[in-house]
Parts: sequence; structure tokens; C-alpha cells
Amino acid sequence: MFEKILIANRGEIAVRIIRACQEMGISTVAVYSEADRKSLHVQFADEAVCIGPAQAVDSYLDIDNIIHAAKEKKAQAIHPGYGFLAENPSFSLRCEKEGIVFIGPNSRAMDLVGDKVRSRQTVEKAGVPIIPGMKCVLKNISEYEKEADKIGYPLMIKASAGGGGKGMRIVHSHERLKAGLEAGMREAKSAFGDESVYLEKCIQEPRHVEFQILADNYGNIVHLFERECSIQRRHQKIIEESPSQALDEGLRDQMGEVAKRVIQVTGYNNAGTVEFLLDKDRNFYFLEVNARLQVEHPVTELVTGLDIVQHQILIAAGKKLKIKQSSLHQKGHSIECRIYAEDPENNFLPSSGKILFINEPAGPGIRLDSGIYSGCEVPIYYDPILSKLVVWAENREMACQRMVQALEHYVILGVKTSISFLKEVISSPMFRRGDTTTDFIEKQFKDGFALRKDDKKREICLLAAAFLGQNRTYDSGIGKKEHGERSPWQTLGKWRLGRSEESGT
Amino acid sequence: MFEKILIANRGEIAVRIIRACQEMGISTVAVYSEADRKSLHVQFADEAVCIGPAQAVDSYLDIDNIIHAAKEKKAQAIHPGYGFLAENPSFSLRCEKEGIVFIGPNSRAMDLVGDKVRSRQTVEKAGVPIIPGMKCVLKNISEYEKEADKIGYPLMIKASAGGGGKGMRIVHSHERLKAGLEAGMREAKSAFGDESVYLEKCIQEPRHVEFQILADNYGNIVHLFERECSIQRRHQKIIEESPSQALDEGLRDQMGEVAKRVIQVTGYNNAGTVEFLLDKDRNFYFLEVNARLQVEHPVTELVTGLDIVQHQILIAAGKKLKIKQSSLHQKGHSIECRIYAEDPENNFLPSSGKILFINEPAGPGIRLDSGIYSGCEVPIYYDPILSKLVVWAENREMACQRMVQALEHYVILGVKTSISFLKEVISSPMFRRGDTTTDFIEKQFKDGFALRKDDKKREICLLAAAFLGQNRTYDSGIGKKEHGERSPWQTLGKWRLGRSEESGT
Amino acid sequence: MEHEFVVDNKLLKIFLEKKGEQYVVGVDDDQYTADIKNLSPHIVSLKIEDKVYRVFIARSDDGFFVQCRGDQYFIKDSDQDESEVQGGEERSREDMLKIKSTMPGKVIKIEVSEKQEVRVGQTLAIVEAMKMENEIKSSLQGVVKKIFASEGDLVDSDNPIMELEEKKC
Amino acid sequence: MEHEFVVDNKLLKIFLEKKGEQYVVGVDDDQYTADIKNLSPHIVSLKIEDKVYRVFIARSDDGFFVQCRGDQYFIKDSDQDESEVQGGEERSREDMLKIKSTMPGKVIKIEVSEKQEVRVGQTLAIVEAMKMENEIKSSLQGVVKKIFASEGDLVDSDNPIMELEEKKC
Repeated sequence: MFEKILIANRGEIAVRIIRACQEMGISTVAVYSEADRKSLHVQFADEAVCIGPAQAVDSYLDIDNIIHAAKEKKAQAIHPGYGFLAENPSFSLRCEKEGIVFIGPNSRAMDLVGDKVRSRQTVEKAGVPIIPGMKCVLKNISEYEKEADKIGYPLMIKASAGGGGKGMRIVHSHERLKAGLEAGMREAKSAFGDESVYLEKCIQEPRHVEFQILADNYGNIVHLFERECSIQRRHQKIIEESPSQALDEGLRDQMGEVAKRVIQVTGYNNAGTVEFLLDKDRNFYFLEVNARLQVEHPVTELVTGLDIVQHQILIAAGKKLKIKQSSLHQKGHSIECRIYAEDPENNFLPSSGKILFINEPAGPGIRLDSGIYSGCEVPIYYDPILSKLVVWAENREMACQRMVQALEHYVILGVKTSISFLKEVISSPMFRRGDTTTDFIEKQFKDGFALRKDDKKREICLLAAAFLGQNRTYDSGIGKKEHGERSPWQTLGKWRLGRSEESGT
Repeated sequence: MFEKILIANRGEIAVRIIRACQEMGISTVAVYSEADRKSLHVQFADEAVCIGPAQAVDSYLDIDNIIHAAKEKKAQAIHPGYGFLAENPSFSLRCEKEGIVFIGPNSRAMDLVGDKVRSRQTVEKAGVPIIPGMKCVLKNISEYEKEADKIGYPLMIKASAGGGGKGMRIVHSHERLKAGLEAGMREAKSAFGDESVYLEKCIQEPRHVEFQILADNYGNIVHLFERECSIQRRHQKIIEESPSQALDEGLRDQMGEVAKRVIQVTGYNNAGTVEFLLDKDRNFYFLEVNARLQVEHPVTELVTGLDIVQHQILIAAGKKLKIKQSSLHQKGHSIECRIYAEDPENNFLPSSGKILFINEPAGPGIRLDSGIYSGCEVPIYYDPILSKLVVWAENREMACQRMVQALEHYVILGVKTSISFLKEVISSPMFRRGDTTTDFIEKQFKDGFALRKDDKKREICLLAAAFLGQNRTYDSGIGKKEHGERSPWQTLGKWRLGRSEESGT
Repeated sequence: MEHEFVVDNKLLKIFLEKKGEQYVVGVDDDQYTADIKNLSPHIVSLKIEDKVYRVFIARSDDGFFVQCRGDQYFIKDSDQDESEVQGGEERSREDMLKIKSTMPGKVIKIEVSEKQEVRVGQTLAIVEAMKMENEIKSSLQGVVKKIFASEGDLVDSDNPIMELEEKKC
Repeated sequence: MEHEFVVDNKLLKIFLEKKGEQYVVGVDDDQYTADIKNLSPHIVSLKIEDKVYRVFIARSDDGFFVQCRGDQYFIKDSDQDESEVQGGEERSREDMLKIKSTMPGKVIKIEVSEKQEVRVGQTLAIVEAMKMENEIKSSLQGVVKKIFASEGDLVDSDNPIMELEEKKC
């Protein structure tokens, strides 16, 4: 087993990986940018090395600096976390060359699954369903019509050079195809300077369903069931759960087997995730393989009882997977909410600055993977994820109730967060029904999001502010004993204590 | 379902019960003594009523005051927690009379199981094994000798009027019985003024193994498997775990069925615990029924996935138990450590006072049921339990490692706690081996407990103290920017900020 | 004593006076008694007719961040904001001339130059924070008077990146 | 500057001086550089040759409670304790005459009266805290000089419950 691992990441995921290492008796090296000397992940590690300036490109994305730190500290392996260099084949290749174990897939598999076109071709050959459509551009309308009939309606017209929804449109019938194609081409031309468009089957009311996989270096593969991650804003997942409300035993087994086949034919090893779109008629289509530990891995850990990070490390160390598919079960229900530093009432703009105070939810069935503490700074340079609040309960209904309570008890003062918004989503009847599709946020919050607030609570907040303000300015009105009791606490923030000499007991 | 529940308790268990109610949408009423206005359980509830002075006998034990609060607040049910009035039949009877649901067993069953002699007679008739021995005092040595041969050696001589180990002695053979009896009688006479003694089988290397039970009001009973609670000091449990290392499937099933029979023949309902002693030859003996929610219930919750408090409430509200014995499974391993305010280096004397700062462990598999916060007071009037740290992991080895890490990350400054001692116990090879008997602490720490401390860490602690001390006295040496950054934090405790006017940004 | 705060741009008054162990509170025309205790630097416990509220609070430069049972408010000190509250429309027009970032971040691009005319909705600068780009647009027609920041600079949301001059047409 | 602390009854000296962003540290004959940062009111981060230590610290009346990686110390200010450290034996004899509770609690029973003679090991009083009774015994032979507390009183561990007078025999 490794004696020392370097964690090439920051924030909550670095903390989470360090915890796993500590439990396994493995020494840890954190790396940090100049903006992160005071960050939590630095405090949790045994050793820490500064790898450059605040800009990620000069630090967390600088392969040379990270390799240098690993060699200097004699780390035998590197865990990349998610983001940054996690899915960068040059980094994993470099690790291989330097004789450092990269805790993740081999570089060849990473290369393959990172290429959308090649990976789809590979899995399609193995009989894995992909979204019907064609990436090649056709010559004339009649060719498109023939192709469209094959794919079936409704279908999507997409710009070949496209992205971000531009030039994209839905066509519901044969009659409207011609007009749609012409309009799509015009839009594509004006947006990208290239009028090429192609057709793709339109997945209606899609759910994002993905399967967590563990694969060792000897061809043993298990899936740890699905996560549903349909609740997204700006194509970014914000709430994930397991199990999905859309699967039954049969479909789950079927998709799980397909996911394992994807892993097999791509030669993938270590932990990975196979993403699918699931339509309302229970057809599923392969999207891609995420070649890393995912943000949402805790929901799988809570329903299966496996520690995915520890298994990643074991697999990377060459251990054989001892888990059998037949011994794995999903138990209860788990939901994760990603807590971002962002303003839900102002178009989810990121928020940064000093976190003045945190009060964290705790108790039965609550797990908080956090990268922050009272007094820390949220730098502007990186992804604004602060923590992940994850709950587990006997069933989905209880998990929802637990999450609502946990969100209500989660206090972060000083920066804006998505907490109140998440509470609104989990509380909504549509979410409670399990009616979760990828357009959930758009549908539910089409007019934006404004917090419903309670007048009584506002009054209470004002009272508390007045109380603190008053006791700062007017100490004389307070009895000596009470004054002494409170004094150590009253010297915070911009305040000063009037009579500290008297207050020590 | 109840709309409002009064919680007749304080500390971590009151907080835990309030959390369960909140998740079920039930409004909560806390009660508190004058010493507890600032306690955490008061802050968690929707409403709070002061029920008297600090002394428990005038508040938490005052039935009239509590019933009065419940009626005034229109609470439909009372949860007694553990300790205080939890096993007081007059209280549950009074609740019944007042038309308030007591969340616990019916008063008749409570009465029965609360009487050691009657309850042992009852279960013995139903074929439940009890410790061989006789409560009746015999006339002469030869009668004792006959009885002793029936029971077998080694055996215990116990004082009839006894308790706390006084007058108790072990006899290993027939030859030594007479001398032992005479000495025991003398001791009994001098300690209690009554020389009566009786014989009881001596259970060697005993383990304390108990079974958690849920029983509804319609005769449906399930057991939620065992907890082993052998690690005790002064006959008080301090570490509990599930599963027990001493049971295999067969013995577990057998003991579970016996536990259910005990519940059945005593007419017991709601949640309860059947306690056994298990000897090294796998014989088990009924001890008693704990007619309450137990301190250590979380380990069972973590391995079974059931929320025992929520099920207590459901049962009390007249719901039928939907859980089948066959659908219950123990999964993974759970360990609980009770965190007491006490000084392990000074004979475990209780510690009280102000908690200046807390940093809590968190992350995968860690649950903390806590009744304290940074800045709270630990009053001298009540049981010194501060919180319960509970971990879950795939297996016992990983659970131990997780617990050691969690204890190391748990920081409580201001009062002495058992944290360092617990870490020592969990880390010991004997505990790791699962070699846990009720004399574990006596054997392992016969010469008391002294912390092994690390010189480097002491140096680091001194440095930190010097750093803070210096920056309080000598502000001038610090650059302006750094000064500004740090200033809001430097006004704590006995400190004052030198130049607050400059420090606001 | 009476306290004046600004919440959601509304001026609110609270009267608070210690009376024995309790506080007498006046809100609007309502008056009642409250039991208020400081639990720790950032936590206050209020009890009003048996109802208990745990309030989390932190002071910032110009007010308090306060949270009670899931609802969070930013409560501004009234003295710092009286101008803003009273002269609403006037003030906001002035604000619109001072082009600030809505979030602290790094200036990726300045899209205009000094003296250049700009129209409503025109992108003036792009600021990046936390991997997200944000276009800062003009909300009026005018002329760029002065640019304070350069590309690559870190900016906050208090100090303007540039200032415009209104141009009536 | 040099700092003097008392830990486990030993006097320890630490030299600490700021030098740029770092600190120069002297412990015994050792000298090295440390990167020390205040993270929050009760947390200090130290970095020494890439090793990082998170230290939790809280000030009390006469020193600091400090914890680092699971080890906790109470570090006394040296000025408050010089007498105790230097004149060990002398002092402790004086201490033995002042009968204090080892823990804050409530006096359940005073077992002696003033002017009564007491022997080594004799129970003087019983103090209860947190449901546990604790017998306070005499560690020398003497006479009860003065009793300060009555049954039912709350006592702490700083102020004596009674005072004895030594009686040589």
C-alpha cells in the first residue's frame, strides 16, 4: 500500500480524500496556490506545498509544479480529485512516466472516453444504445427527410459547429422539417459562420441517469447502481439522488449491465461513471464516461455503504476488487445538495469574500463534506462549490424531509449561497413526486427565484441586530454579572469591549 | 399523528428527539430548568417552558410541573428520553390519566420490568435463561454447599442487602466455600448491618450483549439485532458497538428470539432493550429490560438503517409496525463513544464550566449527536454526557480507524473530556482484536490512565500560544495589511484590539 | 432606545429597552416582552411567549448578516444608507453611471475606451469569477468618462471599473 | 521576544520574532523558521518545513487551552505561576491546608466542625457534581481552623471549603 499520497486538488474534495487517506494510515501532501494558504484542505494534510500563484493555470493546472512537489515529497501516488487535471491524459501519462501512480483510469482509456466521437463509436459497436442521429452533414433536403424518417419525430436540428444551444431547434413533424432546416442553417451561419446542421433524435422529458462503476486492474467490474442527476441549472448538476424514481429492478439491471459493458470495451479501470439519458418511454442512451471521482459520489456511498475513494486507492495500489455484484444492494435513499457560493436571487452569480460564520447541520443521516470554516475566504479564482450536504433515510420521503431540515439548519453568513434555493426545490411538490427531468429548474423557476420570507422571522432578526447593537453601545444598562458572562463574546467584529478589566472572573 | 410533542429531557437526547419530530412535521416543546435557559435543546425547539430550578428534583424530575407544561402547551404526547422520568411508572401512569400519550411502554409493563425479582421470575417461567443462583438466604453451611454444587464453581457470594461490590467475593472451589462464606458474612455485616449472603454463578469474562426491540401496540415484535456494550467504567457503558464480535448467525438468531419472548411475556410495547450477559462459553443469561430509548441506540440505527425515535413516535401514535424480521439486516459495523465532561487522568472526576471552543469531526460515516456548542456552559447538576460520537464503516477494522480519526479531530476546549481516553481504548490491540469483556478498562488501565503525549506537538502548541500572546501585546511589529486581515479575530477572550479604527476595510 | 435599520431598501424601526432580566420591545404599534440572551459571539436566543428563536448573526462593515429558522437577511445600519433610501430614483441614476462589477473578480476584457459613446445594453467589460464570465452592460446611453481598471485587474463590487457621462439625445 | 509558559508544572521558554511573512522561532537551542497564520479566533495554522499543523486554542483566565492533532495542553502564563513552579514542596504543603473541591459542585455534607482534630484520610466533606458524589479527604493530620461553606452551597475548585491548621505530634 502507498505510504504517501499527494492530492492535486483543493476545497471539499481534497479534504474528503485526505480523510480517506488518514483512515487508511496513508500520509498526505496537500498542494495549494498562493490564494489557498489558509484553505481547509491545507490544514487537514500532513504536509503542504505551495505550487504557484492564485490563477489555476499557474498552480492547480501546472503539471510540472505538481509533479515536482510529488517527487520532492516522495509521494508514491497522486489523487487528482475532480476538475483541474483529473481528466487530463497528459497528466496521467506524465505520472506514468515519472513512476508515480495516478489514482484514476489508465491514460489510454482516459484518452478514448475523453473523445466523444470515438467513444460513442466504440460503445455503439458493442451494442450500447446511443442517441440516434448523424454527425455527418447531408447534401439536400430530401436526404435530410429520408434520414429524419429513420430517426423519427420529434427531432433536433443541431449546428455542427455549435454548442450552448445556439442553432438548435426542435421539429415535431415531417411537414415542418424543411422550414426548420432552413431556419437552423441561417442561425448556424450567423452564430458560427458555418451553416452545417445535423439531425438528432429529440429525447423528451429526459432524465440524467448515471451508473457508478468500480473496475480493478484485472478485469473485474461492478456497478454501484445509479444516481439521478436531473436537477441542473446552466447544465450543471445541483441535486443528485439514488435510487432514481424512474428505474425499476429490471431496467436498473439492464442499464447496469450496459454500463459495465461500456467500461469493458473502453478498457477503463478504477472508479468511473457511465452517463445515460433516459426518456419518458424508458429508452436510455449512452452519453459519455466521466473518467474521475464525481462530485456526487457520496449518494452512492450512502446507499451502498462503500467508500469509493478508499476503493479507488486500493485499486490503484493493485488490489483485486473483492466485491461481487450479487452482494451489492441499494439500501434506503440518499440525496445530495451542492452548496455553491452564488446568489440565487441574482441569476446565480458567484459570490466571494470572507465567510463570517458557519453553523452546520448534524445528527442522524446527515453527512456534510465541506471545504470551508468560520473565518475562511472564498477566493474568486475557482469553482464556487463550498460543500456538499448529503442525507440518507429509510425512504425518499424521509430523505426529502431530512434534507429540508438540514438545509434550514445550515447557516453560512458573509457570502451568498444556494441553500435557500435548494430548500425551495426539495420542498416543491414536483420534486416530492419524483417528477425530475433535466428541464426542472427552467420549468419551476421560469420567472426567476425570489425567496418567500416570513415577516415574523424578519422581526426576530431585527430584534437580534438591535440587541447586539445596543449592547455594544450601551454597556451601562447591564448588570455586572450578566456583563461578565457575555463580555468575551462581545468583542467580535467591529466591536470593542468597554470594560474588559472588570469582566475577567 | 401527533401535532405537538413535549420532550421531558435535556442535552443531546432532547436535541436528537426534537430533530426526529421536525422531520416528521411535529411541533416541539422543550422544558428546561433555570440552569438550562441557554442549553442547546432549548434553542432547537419551537417552544420552551421553564419547569423549575436547577436541581433536577425540582425540574426534570417534577412530574406536576412537566404535566402542567404539557397541558398548557397542548402537547398530545411526551417523550421522556433516557434517565430522569423515563422509567418512572408513576409518570407514565400520570400521563395516561391526563390523556397525554407517553412515548414508551405501557405503565404495567414498565412496572413489571422495573422489578428485577418479578421480571426474572416471569421470564424464567417462559424458559429464558437467567444467572443460576438463589436470592433466598440459607440456614447453614451444608445447605450452601449443596446449593453451590448445583450452581457449579467458580461462584459469587453476594450480600443480600448489597450493592456496589461490597461483600461480593468469588469462590473457586468447594474447599474454599466455607471460608468465603464466613468472610462474606462478616463484610456484609460491617457494610450493611445485615450478614445475609446468597450464591450466584460467576460469569467469567462476561460480555454485555443487548438486543434492541421494537414492539407495536398490536403484538408485533421485531428485534434490531444486538449491541455489545462491554466497555464500561464504574459499571457505566462508554463504548458500544454493533455487531458484537462474540456472536455468529446462529447465536444471534437464538438470542434475538429469546429477547422477543421476553418482550412478549412481559407485555412490553414501544422501543426497549433486553440485556444479557454472555460468558466465554457462549452461554447467555437474561439481566433486565431497559424500558426506554437507550443512550447507545444510534449504533443500531446505523447498522439497520432504521430511525428508532421516529418508530417510537409512530408506535405511540398507534401505527402498526410494518417492518418484518426477515427484511432486517445488519450492515457494516458501527461504534459509539460517549463523550463525557470528565478528567480521565484524575479518576474520571466530572468537569464542568464554560466550553470555550468546539471543533467537530465530520465527513463520511460520522454522526455526532451533540448537546453542546462553543460558548455553552456545562452545569454541575446533571449527567456529564456532552455528546455521542458514532461512526459507521464497511467493517469493524475500518470503523475503528474512522473512530480514531474522528476522536483526534474532535476538539473541546475549556472542560476536561474523555476524548483522549476513548482514543486510547479504541487504538488498543485488545480492542482491535474484539477482545472486549466488562473488565476491559480495569485490566487495561489498572494503573490509571496517563496520556502519552508527543514532544513535537507540545512545542507546536507552545508556539501557537506564543504567537497569539505576542500579537496581542505587540501589534506594532505587524504589517498593516496582515493586521487588518487578522483584526476581527484578535479581540477575543481577555484581549483587546489595539487599533480597530484602522482595521476596517 | 430606538434602532433604525434598512432591510430590502425599507427603513424599519425597533425599540428595545432592558427591564430586569427581560427586554421590552416595540415594533410598529406593537409592544411586548422578550427574553434575549447572547449564547456565543454569533448566536442570540430570543424567547417570546414561550416561542424560542435561535438567531445567527455576524457583523460586516455596514450592517448585520442575520439568519433565523432558514430565512437570511442583510440588515443595514440606517445611518450609512439614509441617502440611498430617501432619494431613490436620483441615486440610482448616479449609480448607473458608475460601472461596477456585480461580483468580485478579474477583468478579462475592457470592451470600450475613454470618450467612446455607448448605447443601452452595450457590453462595457467582461469580468470572470469562479470560472464564470459575466458581461457588464451599460444601462443607459452615454460616453465613457474614465476607465479605472485594466485587463487582468482584480475588482470588487464596491469600486467602479469605469465611469460614464450621461448624454441626452 | 521571549515567552515563558508553564506546562505540566515545567517552565518552558519560546522565542518568537516576525521576519517578513515568516517567524523565527527559538526552542531550547534549536532555531528555525515557521509560517504562522491566524485562521479564525480559535484556530492557528503553523507550517514548518512543509509540515502543517492546525492548532485550536482558547484563552482562559490564567493561560491557554491548546490542542494539536489530538494532544491537548493547558499552557499557563508563567507570571501567574512562578511561585508554584519554584517553591514546589513548600507550596503544596500550604495547599494541603486549604481544602478545596476537585470539581465544582454542591456541598452535600460537611463531616467535621471547626476546632475538630482530623487524621490523614479522614473525610472532611462530600461534594456532588453531575450525579456523582466525591469525598474530600484530609491529606494530613491537623485541626479544622475555619469552615467557609455550608451544606447546600455551590463551590468551585478555586476557593477553599475549609482551612486546616497543621498539628505536629
